[in-house]
Amino acid sequence: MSETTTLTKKDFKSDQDVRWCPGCGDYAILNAVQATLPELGIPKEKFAIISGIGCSSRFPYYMDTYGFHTIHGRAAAFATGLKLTNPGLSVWMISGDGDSLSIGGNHFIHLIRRNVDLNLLLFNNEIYGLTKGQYSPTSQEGIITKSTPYGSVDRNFSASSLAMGAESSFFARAIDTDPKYLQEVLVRAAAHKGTSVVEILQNCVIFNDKAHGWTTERSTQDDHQLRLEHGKPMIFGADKNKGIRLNGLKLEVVTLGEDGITEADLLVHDETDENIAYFLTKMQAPEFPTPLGVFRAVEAPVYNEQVHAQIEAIREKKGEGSLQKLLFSGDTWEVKGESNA
Amino acid sequence: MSETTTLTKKDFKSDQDVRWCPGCGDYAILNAVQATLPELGIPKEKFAIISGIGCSSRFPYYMDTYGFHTIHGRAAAFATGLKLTNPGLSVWMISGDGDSLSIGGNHFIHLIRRNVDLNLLLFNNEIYGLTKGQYSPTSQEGIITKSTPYGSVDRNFSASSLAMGAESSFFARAIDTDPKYLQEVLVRAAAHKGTSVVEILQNCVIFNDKAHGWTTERSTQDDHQLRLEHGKPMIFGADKNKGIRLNGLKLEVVTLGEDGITEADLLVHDETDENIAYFLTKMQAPEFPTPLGVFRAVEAPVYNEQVHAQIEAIREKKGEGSLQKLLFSGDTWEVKGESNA
Amino acid sequence: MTTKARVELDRVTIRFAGDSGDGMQLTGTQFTNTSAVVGNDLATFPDFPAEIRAPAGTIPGVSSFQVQIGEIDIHTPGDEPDVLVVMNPAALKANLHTLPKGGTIVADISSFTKNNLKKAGYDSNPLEDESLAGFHVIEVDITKLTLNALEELDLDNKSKTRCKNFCALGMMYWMYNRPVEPSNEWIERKFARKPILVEANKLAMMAGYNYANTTDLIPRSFEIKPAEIAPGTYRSIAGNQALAYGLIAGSKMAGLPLFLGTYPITPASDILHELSKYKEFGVITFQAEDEIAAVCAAIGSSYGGGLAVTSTSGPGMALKAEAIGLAVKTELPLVIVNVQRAGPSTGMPTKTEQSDLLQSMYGRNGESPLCILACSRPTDCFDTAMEAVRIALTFMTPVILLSDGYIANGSGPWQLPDPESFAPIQIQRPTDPSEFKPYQRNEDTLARPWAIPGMPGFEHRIGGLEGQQGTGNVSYDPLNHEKMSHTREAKIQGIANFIPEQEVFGPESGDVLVLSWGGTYGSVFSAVNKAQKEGKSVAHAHVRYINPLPRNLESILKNYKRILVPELNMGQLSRIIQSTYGIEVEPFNKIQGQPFKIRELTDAIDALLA
Amino acid sequence: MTTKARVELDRVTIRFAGDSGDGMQLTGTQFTNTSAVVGNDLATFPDFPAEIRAPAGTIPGVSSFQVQIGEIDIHTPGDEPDVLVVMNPAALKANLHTLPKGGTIVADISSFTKNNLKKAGYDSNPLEDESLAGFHVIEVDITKLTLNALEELDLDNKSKTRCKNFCALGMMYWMYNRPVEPSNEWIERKFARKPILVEANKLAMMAGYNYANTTDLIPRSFEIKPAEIAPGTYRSIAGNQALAYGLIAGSKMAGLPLFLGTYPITPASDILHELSKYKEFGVITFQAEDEIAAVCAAIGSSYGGGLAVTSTSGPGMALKAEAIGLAVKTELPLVIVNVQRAGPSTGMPTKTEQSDLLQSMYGRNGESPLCILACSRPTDCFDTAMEAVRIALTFMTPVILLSDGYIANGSGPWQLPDPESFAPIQIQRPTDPSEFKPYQRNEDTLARPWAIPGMPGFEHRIGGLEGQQGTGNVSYDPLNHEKMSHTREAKIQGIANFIPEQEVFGPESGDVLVLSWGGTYGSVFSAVNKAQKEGKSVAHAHVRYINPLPRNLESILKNYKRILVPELNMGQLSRIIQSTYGIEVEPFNKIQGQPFKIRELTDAIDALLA
Ligand SMILES: Cc1ncc(C[n+]2csc(CCOP(=O)(O)OP(=O)(O)O)c2C)c(N)n1
Ligand SMILES: Cc1ncc(C[n+]2csc(CCOP(=O)(O)OP(=O)(O)O)c2C)c(N)n1
Ligand code: SF4
Ligand code: SF4
Ligand SMILES: [Mg+2]
Ligand SMILES: [Mg+2]
Repeated sequence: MSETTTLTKKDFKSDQDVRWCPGCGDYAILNAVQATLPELGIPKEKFAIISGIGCSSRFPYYMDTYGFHTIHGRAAAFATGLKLTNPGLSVWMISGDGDSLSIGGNHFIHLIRRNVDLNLLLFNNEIYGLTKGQYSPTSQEGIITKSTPYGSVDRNFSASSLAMGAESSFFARAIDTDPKYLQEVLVRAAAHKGTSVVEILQNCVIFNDKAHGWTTERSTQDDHQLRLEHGKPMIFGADKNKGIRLNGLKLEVVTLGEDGITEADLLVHDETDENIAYFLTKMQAPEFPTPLGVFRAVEAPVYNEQVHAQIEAIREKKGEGSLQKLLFSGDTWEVKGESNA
Repeated sequence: MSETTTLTKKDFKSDQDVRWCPGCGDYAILNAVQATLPELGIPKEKFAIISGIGCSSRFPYYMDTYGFHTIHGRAAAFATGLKLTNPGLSVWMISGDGDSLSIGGNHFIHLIRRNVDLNLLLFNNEIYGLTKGQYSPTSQEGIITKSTPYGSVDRNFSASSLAMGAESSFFARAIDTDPKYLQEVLVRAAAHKGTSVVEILQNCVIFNDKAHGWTTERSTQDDHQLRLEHGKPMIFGADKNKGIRLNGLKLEVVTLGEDGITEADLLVHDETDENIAYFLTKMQAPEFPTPLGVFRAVEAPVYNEQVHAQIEAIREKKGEGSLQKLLFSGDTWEVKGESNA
Repeated sequence: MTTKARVELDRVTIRFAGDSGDGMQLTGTQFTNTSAVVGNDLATFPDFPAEIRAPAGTIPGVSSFQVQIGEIDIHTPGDEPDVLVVMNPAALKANLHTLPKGGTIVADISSFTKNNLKKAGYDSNPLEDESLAGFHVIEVDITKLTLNALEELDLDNKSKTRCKNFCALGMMYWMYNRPVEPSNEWIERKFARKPILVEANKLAMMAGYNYANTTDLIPRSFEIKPAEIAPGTYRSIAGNQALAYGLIAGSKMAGLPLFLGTYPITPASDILHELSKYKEFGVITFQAEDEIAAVCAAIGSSYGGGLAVTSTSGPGMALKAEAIGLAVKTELPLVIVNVQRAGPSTGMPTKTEQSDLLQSMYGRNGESPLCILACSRPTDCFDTAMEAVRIALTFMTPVILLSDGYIANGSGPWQLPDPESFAPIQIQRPTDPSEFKPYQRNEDTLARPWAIPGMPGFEHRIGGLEGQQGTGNVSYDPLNHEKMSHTREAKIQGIANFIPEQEVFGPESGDVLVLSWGGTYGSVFSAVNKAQKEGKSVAHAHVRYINPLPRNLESILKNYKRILVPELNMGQLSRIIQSTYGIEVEPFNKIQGQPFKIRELTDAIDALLA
Repeated sequence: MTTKARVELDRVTIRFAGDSGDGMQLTGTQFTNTSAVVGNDLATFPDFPAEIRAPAGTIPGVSSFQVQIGEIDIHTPGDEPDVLVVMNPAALKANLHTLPKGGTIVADISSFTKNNLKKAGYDSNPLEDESLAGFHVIEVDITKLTLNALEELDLDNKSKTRCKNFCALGMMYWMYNRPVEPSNEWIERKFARKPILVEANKLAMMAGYNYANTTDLIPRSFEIKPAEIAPGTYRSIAGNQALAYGLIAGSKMAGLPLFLGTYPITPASDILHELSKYKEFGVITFQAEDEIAAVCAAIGSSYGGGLAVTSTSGPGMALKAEAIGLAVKTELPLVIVNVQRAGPSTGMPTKTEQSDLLQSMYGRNGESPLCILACSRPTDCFDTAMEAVRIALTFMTPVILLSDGYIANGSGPWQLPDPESFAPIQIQRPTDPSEFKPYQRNEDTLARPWAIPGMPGFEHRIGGLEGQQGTGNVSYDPLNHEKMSHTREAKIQGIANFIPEQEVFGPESGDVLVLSWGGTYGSVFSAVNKAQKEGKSVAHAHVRYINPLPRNLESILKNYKRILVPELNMGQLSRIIQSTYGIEVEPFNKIQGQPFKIRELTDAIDALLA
């Protein structure tokens, strides 16, 4: 499609001025998406960006594509209906940790269960930004927020673990501080058939600054991030000398060279192995580095394809439906003209 | 509490006649619960049974305890508010696969995340019974139901996998066809501090008969059920000669004796190992037997306890709140009596 | 064939009652269809127990089916049966109060065992004590009759006994002089795969037929001549099915794929069941995880260019409120079907009511106007559903389509329309990208243009925040908000210029106008009809369009001394009329989960006239 | 100290406007509190931008705070400012239209840079072109003033510049002759941990104060004498905070632990923030996963014996509808707070409106009556919240408590009540298990007894299905349903016998009665007051109780020729009045997300009188 190959980042910028707090991680993500979409070889009019409510969900207004800023927590359902009706679209869902994991948790797991073919960008800043700073289901326990002046006593859970529980066919994690890497991940997500969940660790400078600092802090990031590569052993660290080893049913961090440990001993990442992805979701700082990249990318039946395949199969058999046939089906009877006096 | 030790099954039967279809698995479950509660040494008035909507959710009407038949999918939220306000109660939540995994999915995962101290009995008949037979999120793909005359194309998910995704502290599975075993599991659930999820494979004779037939069929049940025992190797089969072995990150069924396999090679069940529980959720028929019993029982912070501990700590420090102090706090000023002419 | 006397009737009402397991719904349906085939007019009322199948033999387990057939126009299933067929004591106990003295009872005595009597709460056998004095009781051992008839067949007794409902049906066929052929054919189709059951049910039916013919218990048979019905092809159809057909027809006429986002709920589920059968029409039925996802998916479909529908009942309607508000603000076409049931809360799911009207009008945050239509009869569900589709697409608005459990499950003969006669439904697609603004309205309809994802050059954003006139860009400007609020309201009220004027049945002015809506049509029409025949000055206006109301309604209302507004709620249309026109009306409310009886309405009318 | 002239005023309105980052809300609050301390009556109106902080210097980023102070009674923040303090061009552009000709503008010229002018959309500098002709402009380089004053301090420039709002505050203090001490004390408390900031802000404030005193730009200062205020202890309080206090007081008086089940939403979140601070009162604040869980948890708490509250705004209210219906059916006490905002759908979250009244009345499936109260002023939120608790517990019913963004964020001086004077709230606990029936009602209130889990011998079941009178057992009996429906309605309407009669301000009969509700109290009262002073025959009735309405309201309405009903919606109370009493009223509606100006109301009154 010639017109698409000529698309540039600029083509995806809308005329609305971007309104996030200065320093918000959302800016970098917006940039990364605007830089990625032109690369996908998809005509601009085929992109639809569906969001819920939250700072992150203002996203569609800044994209010069079709966009729908819906209601809080329900974007997954809107996107599902849209994709089912208009399967030719490239659907991108934008949501926050509150939007998708709190009020939208049910739609989140059912979207993943059905494996609808779309890309879900989950902006996880571990806080409710738009409502000015209450804790979210991903906020650290003990966190002091507007609604927890004495510290939260709510156990948090993780998007990755929940997604695996719903049998996610594609899950990846990226960070707002590394847009290049984010773009790579976005390209992978776009390529995957099914629901591609991309958790983006995003910084809310105003209400939860540095929530991901341990992972993103420049000086220590190499030691605190594990960049996953399919088919490669899990190695990380500034000196590339740390690795992840499987010991029975437990993971552990080991140092290459120390007591004879070699790359051969390390766990090799396999995106197609659902169990490895599960273990990645259990890697918690500070014991483990934060895994980034594609946790899992497996083939699974795609809901919207199945729905249309079934319709097509039946049309094959029965032919296009006819109103005449429909109405006159079942037990009918004739009433003759002449009266029955 | 002397009066409680004298409680009998009969004390828990209400005066309402039980109204389920003849042959419904719910009868056996009702019986098991009525047989279990008197054993727990808890005064009758301290039991509260909270249900959603569904055939299974009619349960409270048949128990001569406090009971609340609420609305569809929300029982977990009602039960949470009840337990927070009235922590001395023994709260039992009754729900169906539609009630807790479809409309109630969000409350299900957040209940488990918070780890509220209550027992959730999930009647999984893989169908919407009360509305006369539409498929549910646990129904087998391809199933023909009122709403899927051509077969369902909806990917299903499992209560166990979802519960693990939400980091369940206690998950067990039982079947309506073995009430004795169900009672044992119920006692374990009651003993656990936190949210105890008990998935009960229940038969809907009318709309999804024998959905669990593969597991429950008398003639083959020994070969198709794995009864979990903490600290014991995973052995099953009519001749007790089959077992589960861990091979790298994969489970496999092996036969004791064959090519030198002994009990020592088998995976030993450990309720306190969260990873084993994960693998159990992945065991699917017909390749694997259906695991029954306690998948996981781990200690985790209990939400209602944390909430009250925080309140108590603050009361310790500040003393019981005083209205006088509250109103007169902040910047106040006096307006004197005499006019200012 | 028969030697007995035959009496002519202009109408008769029969109620079949038995245990949920006895197949009374089927029996009633068979009698209904056969009567339709012989040309009677008719109306039916299936009355289910609460959802769950209660223990056999108990009162809550009783299921009944009432049908009125006639040579004259029939608009209701009849206030009360002339004949009550009961298959067990519980059925008798649960239904006797509906039978007037002098009525006929046909009872299967074999089921009147000690045990069954006890389950039904009888201390003594009503067939033996005096309690049925004043009724004409026909005692038949239907079970024995059936078993004898099937003696030869190699079939277990249980299966044989299951045929007894056809035995009862056979008796009724003889009593009311109906042919057995239609049911024979149905049996053959139904059990095509089990020939033995074909034979069994046919034999059972004939056994009943012949027994009725020969026994002295039944002295005479009755004749109900065909009614004066417009010539044409007919079928009998239930409201939910007709509604589903109307949606399919609407999608055909608009040339848009039909998308149903729904979650099962009594009594709306049949719409899902029905639509899921028609994949050859490209219908997508999405059984969502809950009602919120259902309506949101539908709105997503609408945004994507589909003909979007969501169906539910009261409690589900409440859950959809927030999302419907978004459809109002974004002005996307959407049909929201609410098959009403008795509330509040879970209420009585299997019982009918009209108590969600004000929820439909006002059950959203903010000023959130939309269009509301109501179906009046099972067959009218087809037309009104098509009309809802037309309005939603023409005016780019959500439309709430109100039905109720009574017409949803009830059925009537439907004169099949000619699909060729359906008018196509126009869509407003913008054509010139350079001119395009998402909220640039059509001057007549005030509808905004419908550009859908995939159309090059029309990329735009919409959402739930207030938007600027024309562009739709987010705007907090105070005057813009006021302007948009008034425009949204004006668009809905403007629909009144495009819909037919309200029709009145009866005198153009007079003492009483009965103003009704929804599923009460049949009983109200019959009551007014009766009053008119008695020379009373009474007219009837039945509104299909509730928001906006027909443009001529106010002037109509002013032509009568009193306005009677009968509703199966506590006076919801009455409130709307009073607050809209400042005209005083006389509410007549019934809130029992049951339809109006004609007599109740007749009394109310007479009370006003007195 | 000053040598300049001092002019006496009876009232003045000042609007502080600047970038969200400029701390205008703080500045306004300081000026307010200090004015309160010197004994003025006052009212405030904070006007926030949309939720997200917009780019610095842009119009959407402008935040303003208006306060009216006076020697006379003050009931509103003033229609328009006398003085407009602007910290940047955007603030000027966004607020100039509110300033009448002749008004005073105080502008920080240092911020009028090319760049900032562009961001604000100015082509030329309004301070230099003619566009401010007719205004009295005071140009001050507040930034420079501040920096100079803080020269000595070892603090980065950014932090120094941040003190400029206190410099502006200082100028206003001098102009209106207020003491600086209260703010000094506040600064000391606030920055106790950062002494350098204490010094910086104090210095900045004094710099402004002295500059105003010395510069010729400001020729005179003004004096506003203390108002005639009832003696007592006062504090200034915002509506949401007062509402939270009222709930705590209610829980104390009832002796029940307070449970708040909620989910954050603008503009209701502050109720959660406030209540989460008071754990020493045993308050449990449950931030649920969504609004549905929030209200359900609250109902669960109520079932368990807690004083249950759920708080939200419009969209969240829609989500709670189904569960509220369950509370209605099960007759459990529950307070539902809806801090209204502009709709429909997401609407304008930070703007005020009164458009959820009909949703409160009818936004549930089935006939689902409950009690509705509305707060009239920030301080009234305390009393009305306590009243809501009393009614919920006395009548075993959900109570919807309506507030709005205007009074929720606005504040006023509150004469602190004596907690000793609060009446205890009685709970209906059954005492005799053998007599106990869950739906056995109290003859006066029709309330059912409240037995809670843990009470031996009172074990019982409740639920959403229709229940039998007395026992509450599930019942599908038609007449029982009718009876229960009427009883539920009668219970709510019966509350009218227990609440005070409606009071009227002004003549008992006359030409016009202005009937208002909710947050419009201040403006309506002031407008009526003005009309009365002008000798017009106008009275004011402001209803706190909307369902049921006060028992004497109908007769009151009949005493006036015309009824004016001003509302910040499209006429919702008007509809209720017309449909309830059949009395015609004159709706006066504004739907701009902004409160009424007194003048708008005055004009409306005069139009009716003309
Ligand atoms: C039904 C409803 N409930 C609550 C809100 C208020 N609200 C808007 S966004 C939001 C949460 C925002 O947090 P998140 O989803 O993490 O997005 P973020 O702002 O952090 O990007 C809330 C509670 C709403 N708009 N609608
Ligand atoms: C809000 C709402 N939506 C839908 C329904 C209809 N409904 C009642 S129970 C049910 C599902 C029942 O299935 P399940 O939870 O598995 O319970 P079961 O009957 O199988 O025991 C549905 C859809 C309802 N009562 N309320
Ligand atoms: S509040 Fe936080 S998340 Fe929202 S825009 Fe500001 S920085 Fe970003
Ligand atoms: S429908 Fe199924 S689940 Fe419901 S009562 Fe009958 S058998 Fe049990
Ligand atoms: Mg967030
Ligand atoms: Mg089920």
